[in-house]
Amino acid sequence: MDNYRFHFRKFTSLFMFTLCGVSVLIALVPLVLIFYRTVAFGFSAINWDFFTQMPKPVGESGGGLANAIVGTMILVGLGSCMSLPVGIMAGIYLAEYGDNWFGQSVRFLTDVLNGIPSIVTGVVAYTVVVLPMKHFSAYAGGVALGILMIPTITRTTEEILRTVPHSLREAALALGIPRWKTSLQIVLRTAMSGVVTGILLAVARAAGETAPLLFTALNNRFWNTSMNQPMASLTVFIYNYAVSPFDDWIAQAWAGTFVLMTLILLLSLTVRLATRNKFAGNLL
Amino acid sequence: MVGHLLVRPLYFLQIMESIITAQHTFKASKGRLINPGDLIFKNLTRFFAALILVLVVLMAYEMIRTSALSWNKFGFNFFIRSVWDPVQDEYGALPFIYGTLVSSLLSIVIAVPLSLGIAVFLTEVAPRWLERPVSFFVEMLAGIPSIVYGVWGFFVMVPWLRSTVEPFISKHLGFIPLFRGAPYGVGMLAAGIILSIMILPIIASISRDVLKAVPRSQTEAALALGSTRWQATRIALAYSRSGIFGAVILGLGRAIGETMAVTMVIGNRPTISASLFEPGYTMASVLANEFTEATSEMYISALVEIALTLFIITIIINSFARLLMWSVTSNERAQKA
Amino acid sequence: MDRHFQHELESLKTILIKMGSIVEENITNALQALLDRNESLAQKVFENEVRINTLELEIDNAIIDLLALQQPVASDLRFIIAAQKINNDLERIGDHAVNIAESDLNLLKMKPLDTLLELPKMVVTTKIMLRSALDSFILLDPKMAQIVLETDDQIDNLNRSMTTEVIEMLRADKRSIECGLELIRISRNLERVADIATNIAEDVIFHTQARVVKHHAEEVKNQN
Amino acid sequence: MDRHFQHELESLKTILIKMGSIVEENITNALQALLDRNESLAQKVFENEVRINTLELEIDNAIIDLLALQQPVASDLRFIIAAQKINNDLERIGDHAVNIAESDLNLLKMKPLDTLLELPKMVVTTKIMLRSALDSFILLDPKMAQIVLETDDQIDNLNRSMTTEVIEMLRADKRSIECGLELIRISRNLERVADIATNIAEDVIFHTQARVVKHHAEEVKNQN
Amino acid sequence: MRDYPGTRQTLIDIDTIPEKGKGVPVDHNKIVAENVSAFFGKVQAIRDIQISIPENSIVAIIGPSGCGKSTFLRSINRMHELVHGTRITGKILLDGEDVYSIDPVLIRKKIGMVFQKPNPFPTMSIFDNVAAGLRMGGTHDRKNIAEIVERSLQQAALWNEVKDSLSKSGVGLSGGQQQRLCIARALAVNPEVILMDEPASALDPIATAKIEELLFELKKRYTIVIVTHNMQQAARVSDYTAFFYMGELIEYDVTKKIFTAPSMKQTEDYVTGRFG
Amino acid sequence: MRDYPGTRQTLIDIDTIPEKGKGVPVDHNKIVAENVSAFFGKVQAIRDIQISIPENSIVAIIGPSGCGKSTFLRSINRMHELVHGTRITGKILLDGEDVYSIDPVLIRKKIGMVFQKPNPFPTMSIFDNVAAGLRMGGTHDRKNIAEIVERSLQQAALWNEVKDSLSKSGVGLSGGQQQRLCIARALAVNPEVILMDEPASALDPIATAKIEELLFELKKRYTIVIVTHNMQQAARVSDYTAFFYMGELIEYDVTKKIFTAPSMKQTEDYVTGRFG
Ligand SMILES: Nc1ncnc2c1ncn2[C@@H]1O[C@H](COP(=O)(O)OP(=O)(O)OP(=O)(O)O)[C@@H](O)[C@H]1O
Ligand SMILES: Nc1ncnc2c1ncn2[C@@H]1O[C@H](COP(=O)(O)OP(=O)(O)OP(=O)(O)O)[C@@H](O)[C@H]1O
Ligand SMILES: [Mg+2]
Ligand SMILES: [Mg+2]
Ligand SMILES: O=P([O-])([O-])[O-]
Repeated sequence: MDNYRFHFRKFTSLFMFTLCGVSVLIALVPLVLIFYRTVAFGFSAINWDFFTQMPKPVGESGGGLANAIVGTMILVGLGSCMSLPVGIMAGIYLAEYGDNWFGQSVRFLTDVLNGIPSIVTGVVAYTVVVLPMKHFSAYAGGVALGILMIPTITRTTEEILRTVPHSLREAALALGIPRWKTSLQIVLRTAMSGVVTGILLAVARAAGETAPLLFTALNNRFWNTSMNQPMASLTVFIYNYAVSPFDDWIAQAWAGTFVLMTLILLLSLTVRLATRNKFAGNLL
Repeated sequence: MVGHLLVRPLYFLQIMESIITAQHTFKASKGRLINPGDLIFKNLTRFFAALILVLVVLMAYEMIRTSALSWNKFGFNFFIRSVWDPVQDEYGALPFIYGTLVSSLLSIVIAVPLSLGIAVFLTEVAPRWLERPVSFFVEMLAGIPSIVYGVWGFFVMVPWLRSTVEPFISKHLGFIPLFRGAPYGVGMLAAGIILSIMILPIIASISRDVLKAVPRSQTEAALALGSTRWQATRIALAYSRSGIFGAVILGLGRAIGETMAVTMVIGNRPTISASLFEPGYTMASVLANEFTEATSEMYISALVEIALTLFIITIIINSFARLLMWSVTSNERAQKA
Repeated sequence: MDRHFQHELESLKTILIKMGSIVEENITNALQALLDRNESLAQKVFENEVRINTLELEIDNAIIDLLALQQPVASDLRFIIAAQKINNDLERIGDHAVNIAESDLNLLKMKPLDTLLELPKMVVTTKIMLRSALDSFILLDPKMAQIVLETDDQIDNLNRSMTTEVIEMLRADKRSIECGLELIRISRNLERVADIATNIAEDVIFHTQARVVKHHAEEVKNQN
Repeated sequence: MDRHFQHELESLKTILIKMGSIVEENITNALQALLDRNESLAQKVFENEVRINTLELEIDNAIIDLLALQQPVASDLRFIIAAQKINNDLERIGDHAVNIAESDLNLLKMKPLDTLLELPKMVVTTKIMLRSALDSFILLDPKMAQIVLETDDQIDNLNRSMTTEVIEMLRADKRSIECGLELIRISRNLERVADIATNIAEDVIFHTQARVVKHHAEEVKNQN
Repeated sequence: MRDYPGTRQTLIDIDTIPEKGKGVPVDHNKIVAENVSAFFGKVQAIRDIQISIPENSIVAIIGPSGCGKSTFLRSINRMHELVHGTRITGKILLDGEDVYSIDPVLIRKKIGMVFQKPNPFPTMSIFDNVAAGLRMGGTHDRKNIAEIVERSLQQAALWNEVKDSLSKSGVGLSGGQQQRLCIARALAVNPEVILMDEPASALDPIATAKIEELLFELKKRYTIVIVTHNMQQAARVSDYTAFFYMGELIEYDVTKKIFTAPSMKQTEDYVTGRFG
Repeated sequence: MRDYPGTRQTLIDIDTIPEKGKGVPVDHNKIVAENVSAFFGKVQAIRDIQISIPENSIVAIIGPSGCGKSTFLRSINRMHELVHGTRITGKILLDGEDVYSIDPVLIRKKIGMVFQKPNPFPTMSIFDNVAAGLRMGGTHDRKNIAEIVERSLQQAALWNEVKDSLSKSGVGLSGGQQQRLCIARALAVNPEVILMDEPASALDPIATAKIEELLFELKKRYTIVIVTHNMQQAARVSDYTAFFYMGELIEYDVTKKIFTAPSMKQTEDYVTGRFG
């Protein structure tokens, strides 16, 4: 009887762990397929023109998405300008002083903001920027991305600063170092790699966003660096091309996908490797 | 590069420090002395924190203001009507709400067991040489932008569902209403699957982190009692249940708000159907599809009301998660005291 | 909290009391042997001495073990230190009992004495002192110990008059020089026993009141 | 590692050596006073005795503090225990020196003796034993301590023959009974000093070799 | 191997004084390690450990940090092998049977373990904590479980303190109570040997004293091996003490001997604090 | 207030034996606490503490867990107020001046602190760790800093071990070395008082012994207050010992007295382990 129980327990153990292994295999299937498709379809459509040429009108083949690539950079840049100071400073506040009702509220609202679907951010940017200005613009896109990036940066900054042991702060304070210097030169410095990681991941995420740009920065088939004008972005281009009926555009959409993925994966992987997964858990 | 941006504000603060000579001391409210630099720094950061508060309030205000038109006209009926007729300016959001809920629940049902399996595999089974690359791949999944999933789903998964999976399922399980109907490929099932792929890495990697954070002594305690590895794992899972639950809620939030991938595979038809094979529509995808075309004020207002609804759902989910965490931690706190 | 260590202290105390009673018995026997002219009682003293020596070693060992293994402080430490001293003192009293028994044997070889002079008185007083000292240790009663300290003078006086009387006796009767010497030796030994009982009382006071009374330590300190 | 605690042990040792030298000096003086018929030397013994008593208390205190505060173990603990015993022993030797000095004063009141019989020999041997015992403690030399143990028999023999000789002397000359008693007392005291020196040597062996030699403990154990 | 005169009862047992030193003979060596070496990858943590642990005694393992105390302890109940890339050579015999030839799950039932930090299962009540090992082992008879839980808590000297709050969570207890709960949990599966890795180092002196008292009770029924950084603790509680240094067993002897007159210079230096 | 006969030097100082007990008179009470109470919200952690800490001595604070030792220590250099909702009443005088009437930054420069877990700044080299307090205090003269760093490391008995690796990270050191690094770091800003909250409880016996030795050196120049769970440690290192219980100061006396003949029953019970 006991023997039976024992073997049953051993068997259950083995069986459950096997199931876990199977989960991994299942999860890896789409990843492999996506990679395969993107590389197979995207890589073949890529050439130098893709990076340097403007989109060609319907019907003409060739051309590229140079303006979209630049547009994505500008939009993300705009978003960063807006979100970095707010995100980092607020993050410091929450980590260093945030254990009161005000901090709790801000933290809660930051979480809310973090959870808000990106499309809603786009809607807000639309009502706040596009409606009054009466036209789509890079500004609107930048605002949407900025709003999107703020909570990520704030919370990662806070969480990472919190991983700095309290004892380190006390050590600094006990040396007669003022609190603000402690926060900046001990705590922030200790967690700097994590904070930068958080920023880069926020950037990567923003660069991959489509929804908030759909009706803020809209799109633009022409070269444009004016912030006041609609602006192209890689993601919106991919969307538009992908759902189009033209094979040529679909091929370009795959190429764009390939570029986007390479960019973003390189960005986040470098960061992740550099920080050796230390903060990965806090960054999602 | 970006680090540079960081250094600027810090540099500014350093200059500020030299302006404040440390000899001045400020009286805080309680009559105890406080360092002046601290006072300034604290208030400066507090200002930026307040900005976030203002931002959220502003967002809510903007949406409420813009959606007032629609609310005034339809009132609560907006949420239980199935009409969506821009021509007549008649709007009801029920199909979108239904589509959102069904697709995200479906994704949770698929993703949670798989994620937990992965998390357990990574923490308890995988040898180190395997753990690293597998977590790496799982995190890669998380890094892929949703448009990429959309494109892939649109061109690869949907055709496959249409030609292979859905016919197979309806042949064998067709007696269940869920699996009845023509195999369109696009539809709830496609949306659910693509969403589950997207939220899987989130749930899996947070769960893995939470499981990793379980003190070794917990599993060792179980093993030392003569438990099998699986029983010890169950102890670890129980230990980290609130964290895992948080991960699931987070995944749910993501699924509800996910736009592009869903838009590309759900079929975008505002109908309510029992079958998972039928096309549907979600709140996010209706916004993505129709906002640029919205011309009438009422149309925009109705769409903003949908955005507001999403916003409110997000707040509810977050509050719920927070309440849950709070009750867990305060429970522990009470027990410790 | 009821600690294992305390049981060990208790058993240390028990065995010390046991040793005390054997020593007391030896002193009693040594004197009774003389009074009763009973050689076998004197022999018994020698036998017991072996037990006393063994006990002393055991207690010494136990104390070292307690010190090494239990790191006693405060009253526990004072108790152990007091026990160590009392152990040593008891062993010395044992030695004096043997000395007395040796004198007994010598005296028993000679012709009986008509008088033992002050010896019976000294014996009684010494025994009372020793018993009181041990009791004060058992009962942790510093007052009883204080009384022992005060009785010591009586013994000193008895010893002094004993010496004088013996010298007079010797002057009167030359033949009994050895006899006189033995009597003086017994008297001296009893005086030492009383001294040592006083030491024990001092140790009890140290243990119970954390106060050193030896050599009038407090006065010594105050003078300096 | 150089530990503060070790310095404390060192200073304990130093002060013990100091006490040893004062005690030795006292023994020497007590006997020299008799040989030189020098009363002031005898008086000096009484003066030094006060210092010895104070030192004994100090050392006792220091030892209790070390035990309470430093929780010594192994060789440190054995050293402290040995130091405690040696302290006690030295104080007892001091007492014996006082006894001898008292006898000196008594003898100096009488007419000078032609012979001190075995006393000079005893004095020399005792002093060597005491010195060797203390040296063996200083040098941690168990071999030297072993030699002390072996010398004890000589003193016992000397003491025995001394007693016989004094009795003979008393038989010959009735007037010097007090004188004879004092001589015997001095001899006995010297014998005790030698015994105690033997104890010190035993403690040194205990400290250095963790071996108890008192009462032939090892044989006792083996027999049982 | 050396044979030991028996376990320490009280320092002086009046009636047996003359026979002291012979005492109760060692009936049985519960655990015998023969030439045990343990490796972390290429690092050798312990080297050729040779030790016999008598039944119903407390053996303390002392030594400087990193000397392999925990590693040795964990190789006894095969917890060592849970770390990736570890290896063990030599034999560890429990009642003469090599533990490495038996399923580790069974071995760990016979050899319980208590850890440095109290680690009750936080999601379980006090009762369930104690019952956990039984239930996981397949016992589901309620009455039986309730009896065993009560007995284990009593043995761990915790019953009186928790008997009215068995359904409360274990993490609500104080540190010392938590540690006793963990001991009760280990006792519930009826082990023969209990391994303890610095069981009191996270506790304050009062809680520590309680745990130490408990050990004296426990050794009547169990064989206990305890790793401790606190030499005084080793002195107070153990019958035998093993001194490890740089992965080797330098000296193993009756505790009294180790703390009054150790044979090896290194041991002496370590216990007197002259080391390093 | 009681006046104390002076600090313990060695147990026996041959030349001053007759004068023992008088010793060096207390020139100066470095810290005087008058009726200090501290609160966490509504919880009162310490109650009316009245204590005088003589200059250049080591004062140990002992007592059961939660009795307010750390709270008292942290109220001396105003670290207590960093926790939210805390409050302090009464006066703490440093050289006669109320620390609560001075900028806490200045107070903390005068009253250094060393914590339970060694906590070097992980991003800084050994050198920078020691220099941190100076640099952030506004000293930027390189030569000066280098000198102070060397001196502090020497005072902390760490110089010889690290002088060839000053530019390496502090976290690469062993636990004991890290703790001495933290002591050096505290010394570099030239404090007058050093507070230590269980500075050795995370260390093994050898590292602990080194820290204890260090204390004897340090007290020649600094006044040291040390909280410890380890009573033996308090006995070994301190000149005076304060026994706290339930937030109150039960007894404060020369350490020898506390450990050989305490006046209060509670103290006696605590030090002999009869408590609880
Ligand atoms: N997981 C590990 N990987 C590699 N080496 C290890 C590991 N754990 C321990 N070691 C090495 O094995 C040796 C012995 O470690 P062990 O933990 O047994 O020491 P210990 O005596 O228990 O020390 P402590 O008193 O600090 O607990 C150490 O030198 C350590 O460097
Ligand atoms: N942050 C806090 N919030 C509320 N109460 C606290 C806090 N810190 C400590 N206390 C309370 O203050 C009292 C004293 O705590 P303190 O930390 O000073 O004790 P301690 O003597 O240092 O204990 P330990 O030895 O465990 O460090 C405790 O009863 C505790 O409950
Ligand atoms: Mg004898
Ligand atoms: Mg005297
Ligand atoms: O035993 P004593 O030699 O001191 O009488």
